[in-house]
Amino acid sequence: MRKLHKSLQAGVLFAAGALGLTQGAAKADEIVIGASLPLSGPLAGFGSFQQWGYKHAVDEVNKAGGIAIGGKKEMVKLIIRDDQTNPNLTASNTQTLLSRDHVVAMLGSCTPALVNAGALVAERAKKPIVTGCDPLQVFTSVRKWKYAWDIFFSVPDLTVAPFKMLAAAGVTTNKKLAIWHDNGPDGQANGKKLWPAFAKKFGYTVVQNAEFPINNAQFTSIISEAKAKGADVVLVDAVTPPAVAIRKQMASEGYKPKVLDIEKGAEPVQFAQALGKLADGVLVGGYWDPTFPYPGAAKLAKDFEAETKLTSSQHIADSYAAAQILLDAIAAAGSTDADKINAAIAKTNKTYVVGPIKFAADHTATLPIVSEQWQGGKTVIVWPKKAATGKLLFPMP
Amino acid sequence: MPDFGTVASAILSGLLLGGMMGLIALGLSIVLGVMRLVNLAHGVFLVMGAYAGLYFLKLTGFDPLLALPLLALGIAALALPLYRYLLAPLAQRGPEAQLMTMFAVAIILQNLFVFVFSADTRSIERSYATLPLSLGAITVPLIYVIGFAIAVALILAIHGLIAHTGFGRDLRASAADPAAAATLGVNVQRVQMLTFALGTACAGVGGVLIGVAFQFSPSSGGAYLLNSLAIVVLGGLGNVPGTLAGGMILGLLQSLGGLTLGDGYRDIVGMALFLLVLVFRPEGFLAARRA
Amino acid sequence: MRLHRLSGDMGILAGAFVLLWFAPSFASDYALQISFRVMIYLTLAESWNLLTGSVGLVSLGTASFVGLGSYVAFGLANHFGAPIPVILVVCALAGAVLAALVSPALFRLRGVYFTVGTLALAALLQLLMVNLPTFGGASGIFLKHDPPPLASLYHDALSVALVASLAMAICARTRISVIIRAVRDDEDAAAQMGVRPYRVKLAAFALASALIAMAGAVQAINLGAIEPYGAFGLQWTIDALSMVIIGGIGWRLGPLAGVLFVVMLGEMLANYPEAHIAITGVILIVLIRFAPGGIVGMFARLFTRSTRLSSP
Amino acid sequence: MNAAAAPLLEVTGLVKRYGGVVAIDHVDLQLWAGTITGVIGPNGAGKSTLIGMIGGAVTPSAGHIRLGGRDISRLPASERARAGIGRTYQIPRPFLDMTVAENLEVAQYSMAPLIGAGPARSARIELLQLTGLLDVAGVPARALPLLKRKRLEVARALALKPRVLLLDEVGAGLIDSEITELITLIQAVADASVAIIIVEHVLRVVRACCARSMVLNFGKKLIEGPTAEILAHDEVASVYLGTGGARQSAPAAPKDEAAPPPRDPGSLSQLIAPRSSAASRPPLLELQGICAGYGQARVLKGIDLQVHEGEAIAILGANGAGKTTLARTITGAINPTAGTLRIAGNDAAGRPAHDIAGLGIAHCMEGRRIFPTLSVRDNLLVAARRVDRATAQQRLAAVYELFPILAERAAQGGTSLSGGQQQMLAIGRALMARPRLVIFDEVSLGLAPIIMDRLYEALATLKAAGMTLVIIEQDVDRALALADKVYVLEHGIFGLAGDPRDIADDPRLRHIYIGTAD
Repeated sequence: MRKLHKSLQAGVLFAAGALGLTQGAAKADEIVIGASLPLSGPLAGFGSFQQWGYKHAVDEVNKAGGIAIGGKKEMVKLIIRDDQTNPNLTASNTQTLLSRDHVVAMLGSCTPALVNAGALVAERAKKPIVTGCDPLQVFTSVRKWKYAWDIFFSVPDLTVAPFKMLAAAGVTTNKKLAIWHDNGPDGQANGKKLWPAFAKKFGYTVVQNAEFPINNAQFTSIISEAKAKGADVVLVDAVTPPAVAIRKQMASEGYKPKVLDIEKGAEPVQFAQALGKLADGVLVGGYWDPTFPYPGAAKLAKDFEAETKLTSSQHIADSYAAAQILLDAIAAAGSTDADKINAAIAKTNKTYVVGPIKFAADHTATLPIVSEQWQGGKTVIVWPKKAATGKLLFPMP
Repeated sequence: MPDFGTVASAILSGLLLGGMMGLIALGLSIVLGVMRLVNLAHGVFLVMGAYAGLYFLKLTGFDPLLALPLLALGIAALALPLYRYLLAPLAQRGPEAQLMTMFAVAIILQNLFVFVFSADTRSIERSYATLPLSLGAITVPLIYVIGFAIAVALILAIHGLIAHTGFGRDLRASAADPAAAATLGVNVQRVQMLTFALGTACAGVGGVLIGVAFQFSPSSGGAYLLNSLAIVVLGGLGNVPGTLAGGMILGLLQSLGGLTLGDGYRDIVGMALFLLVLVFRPEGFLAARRA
Repeated sequence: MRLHRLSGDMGILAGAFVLLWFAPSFASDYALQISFRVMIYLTLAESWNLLTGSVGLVSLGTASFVGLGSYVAFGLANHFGAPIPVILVVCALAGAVLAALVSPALFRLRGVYFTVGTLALAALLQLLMVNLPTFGGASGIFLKHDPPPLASLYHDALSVALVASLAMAICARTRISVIIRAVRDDEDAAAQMGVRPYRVKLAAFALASALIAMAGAVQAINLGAIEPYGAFGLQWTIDALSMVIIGGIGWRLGPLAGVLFVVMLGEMLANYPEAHIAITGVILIVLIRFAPGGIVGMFARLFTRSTRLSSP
Repeated sequence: MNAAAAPLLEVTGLVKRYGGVVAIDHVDLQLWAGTITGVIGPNGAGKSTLIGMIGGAVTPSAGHIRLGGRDISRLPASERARAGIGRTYQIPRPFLDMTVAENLEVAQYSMAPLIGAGPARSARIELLQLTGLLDVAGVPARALPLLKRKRLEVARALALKPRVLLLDEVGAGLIDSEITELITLIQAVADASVAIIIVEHVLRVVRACCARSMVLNFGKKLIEGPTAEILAHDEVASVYLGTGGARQSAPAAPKDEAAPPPRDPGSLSQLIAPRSSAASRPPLLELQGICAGYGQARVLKGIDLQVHEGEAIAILGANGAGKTTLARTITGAINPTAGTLRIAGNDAAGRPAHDIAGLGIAHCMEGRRIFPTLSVRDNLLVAARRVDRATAQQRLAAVYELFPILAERAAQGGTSLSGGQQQMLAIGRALMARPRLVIFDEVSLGLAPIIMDRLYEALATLKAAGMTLVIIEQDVDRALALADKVYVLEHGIFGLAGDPRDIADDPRLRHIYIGTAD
């Protein structure tokens, strides 16, 4: 009995001590912002790009002397926690950053599940959060936001892009369309609703609509069915690992449609690195490229490549821009008061590295979509014409 | 309704892929049989094998499938210190301690892979990995056939090793009654160490095959671990030919499930089948064939 | 004598409960956040310790019931506007019912087969939720109304944890413990003595599942959004298991010690996000190797009298 | 016994098949309250299967079991227990981490969950008193020696307040004085409301307790009647004891098992290591002040022992005296906590078991420990280490010559053999290492007398061929007949040592080993 009592006491003391240790002692003259990112787990790839984008924006501001709060320049401190690609952890990380580190605002995680989990916590705590990496329609479907802001592409823009691109290029196909999509949130939205609707509008016949688990590796039956049905155009929504498997197995099944568009999965450079020549001709929608005519676009990619010795990705741009928007808003507010910052974010009207940003009433800012195509290990913008950096390779080799 | 060619191709590729899965599961099975350890790091060892194959190709330019014996030896050699310094000291402590230790090894290695190789999806790029093999209306990827052949050859070799050699006898004796085996002069720790290395090598070789046929990233291991567990149960613990058959049955049924219910239900069919077998034949579907 | 010990436990629990109940009025938001997390994990860990440490059923199915609780809670809140106490009661029932439904299949399995069976159950439920559009598919479901404030959620979590601890105290300190240990030690011999092992295991499984489902419900309401990968994620299972092993499996205070240790460790390492998981892994290996009975086992060796529920 | 009254337990046409093997073949049995019935028969006759079917651990293939008129044939074990059937296990299965009292609580609380703590306690005390366990009520069952574990088995069964009590081999493994105690206990337990079945090899128990008995052979009821008549019956003697001229007429045991060992020990040289030639050689095995135990429990408290080449040593002692611990310490299964252990002059203390086997010590383990997943042949070959294929084959041939039945069953699974055959396999396996010394640990335990004879003949043959033997036995007579020197273990030390003839006559043996004369 006494032992039990002692142990309980010891436990409470231990807990109290540990809590004391972990209380982050924020310096008085610092502006603390926080982010929870997937630095491990399946989305670790995205997380590392975002981490660089966030840090880069903060570093630049600090190099320039910080932000003036009430007339006094203060440095910005960015605290990043790993959520291991687990929404439960994104939520608890955000809670901790708000309550322990007293961050004045948050930057978002990546993909709807993680972003929404963090945003809901921030919203309840009435602290602003600026994020990318969450398709706008998914973001707005959660609730009417007061403190969360999203800069990303609009889902219909992305899904319609292949159709518009094909129409603009004036190429002929048999108008038979195969749709393959994973059963994740965007896969289901694109594959089940949006693509079939646009196909009808643009005069395509959907000859196959196949759904597969997010991390599927085996696509031979899907592929051979599309092949048997003679689809010239294949639209795919999948993350990178299955995207690589799909492209490989299409080749090994001897299936060569004229057009292959793989959303999400074909976007990172690892897709092309994993596939080599097979990547050539694969189309993917994008929302940013270093060639975009926006201030700092080319430099951002150059800085990333110089610093990390890795190939850049569009994910450095929306994260960098999201952080800049937040930092600009803090500067504009001249205060660390959440509501003042939030009001300043709402007033954002400036051209960032991703293009002109002005938030709509539903707290979203839309990034324009381009169609890109892998050609010789690099992406070339093939649509729309005003952004194009190369010619469409048709049919796919 | 899909046509004959689609169905036949799906069935055949399911069987072939199942054979490769059988090899991966065999590694899990022998470690489970001899050490009573569900090796939670098995999937991560598979990923390690895939990276080994990738960097072997990058550094030497030689085809990793031709160098499989070398790669297998290398990966087995990495398993030895893990056994010696992490598992052996826990031998007397029941299965949970070793289980949790291997879980910890798995998360450490996975983290290490992210750190060293980045979280990118990789693939071992070989030209033959994307060639089709057609037989009338049936088309399967050539790499499936190659992978299947390698997997079956290795499974048969391991079967021969376990059923017909002195080491295999020691292995079976250690699995059945380690204390009695030790008293008869069997160095049980050495047998366990070699078994662990062999199991790890199976995962590693499977990883090279997966790397060539599909793709991988640091977090790919989990799905293969779960699949392997299903196959081990399906084939019966410690039943080497059963493991091959179990893998092929699972591959076949997943293909059929995908064809009939839609591919979204592939894994569900596998899991449901796995549970059914567990419930009705917990000793394994094919356990009756066990010697 | 045993009842005497039970009343002692009850006293401590009641005291701790009352003390902790008023925490929101003096503790910081951060302390409250951490306490909330501790309460949720404590419920999972106590339940896992009951199943594995006491009854000997090594389960890897914790996530099944966390997910079940999450989805049932959202259904009740969104469609019926049910208040939280009602949600908790229904979730507990749902957990017990699911346990009862799957137990005829799972209890045919012994040893490692039971373990992989529970693992497969969690995987199957997750895959089903991903593929069934009725439950929101892979996108999941959002809570229609704002969740209650933290202090209120904290009280819910505290109450669930109290129920879990009370149940465990009863299981450990009354004559029930003798029956439970008999089933764990030798099921056949227990049956020969009139114990109905199936019922005992079912009762423990249903109780643990009900508690886990309640914890899942509170956690889901706290999140405000659920989807299958997070709600049925293997991470829940691994967390519960590693916390109990670190704390000391089979020990009465093992779950509490493990939860406190892991939560604190996570907080301390959070500032090193890149290495966080790897360091956790190293600490796990070292603890397993050098503290076989977990933290509590280590401390118990320093005392002569032990509060051991039963040996592992 | 009132034959007119309905029987308390009625078994009709009971059958149990395992695959193609019929373990119990249409057995009928009737029990009345207040009676004690003995069931005897050779190993493998199906005695334990019968008990298992009545107790509910084994499901019958056909037939019915009625308790007080109610058909219980398909009920699970727990429901049978609740209906009033209590059983003990041949090898006690107490809940090891519970105290003796808690072991009884399991039965009490499962039968009556709401029983008051006071009444439960007094009922427990009464039971503990009856079974002589009161002084160890608070001791964990793990710490109990075999006799007390057997008593605990009986106490647990009685805590159910059974109407039928099944006692499975309660005498096995006990020494004479302990058996006397058990008989007293059984007689104390018997009362007018309980029907008791005793399955037993130890005929003394049956003779003393059972008015009626039945004999099982090959799953069939051979004969049933008053115990004295049964035991006097010729056929029973031939079946069970393997004695007398009836041997040819009855299938006492398969012929091959009973065949005498080869008279020519020539081939045995394959299995026995040659003696070293050095004149002043050290003892083959030498122990000085060896202490060992498990955790806190010290079992061996300073053992000195020397075994020279060609000697046959017998180590005797009651259960719990430390015999098997001594064997395990010599073979490296546990490490001594103090003392020196030398094998042919090499320090061997603390070396792993496989190293000690490499030094030429073989251990024929208690409980046989046959590998079930290995064939008979592979079971043997495991022990032939670091030899080429031809040598292994020669040794195999020599073992087959010693035990021809093993050659016939070479390809079968190791545990598909009968108990006696498995013991032969265990002996053969120990010899396959061509050891310098073999420790035989309780080779005769649980075997029918005829098989015991056969095994001891084999040991005698080995001794004659020059093998060094350490025999650990409870059976005093057999061990004394074979050994050159005898050591008697008592409470972890040798209480007595010397020439077998002297020991046999030594009054101290009676004191140490059998207990006081009364």
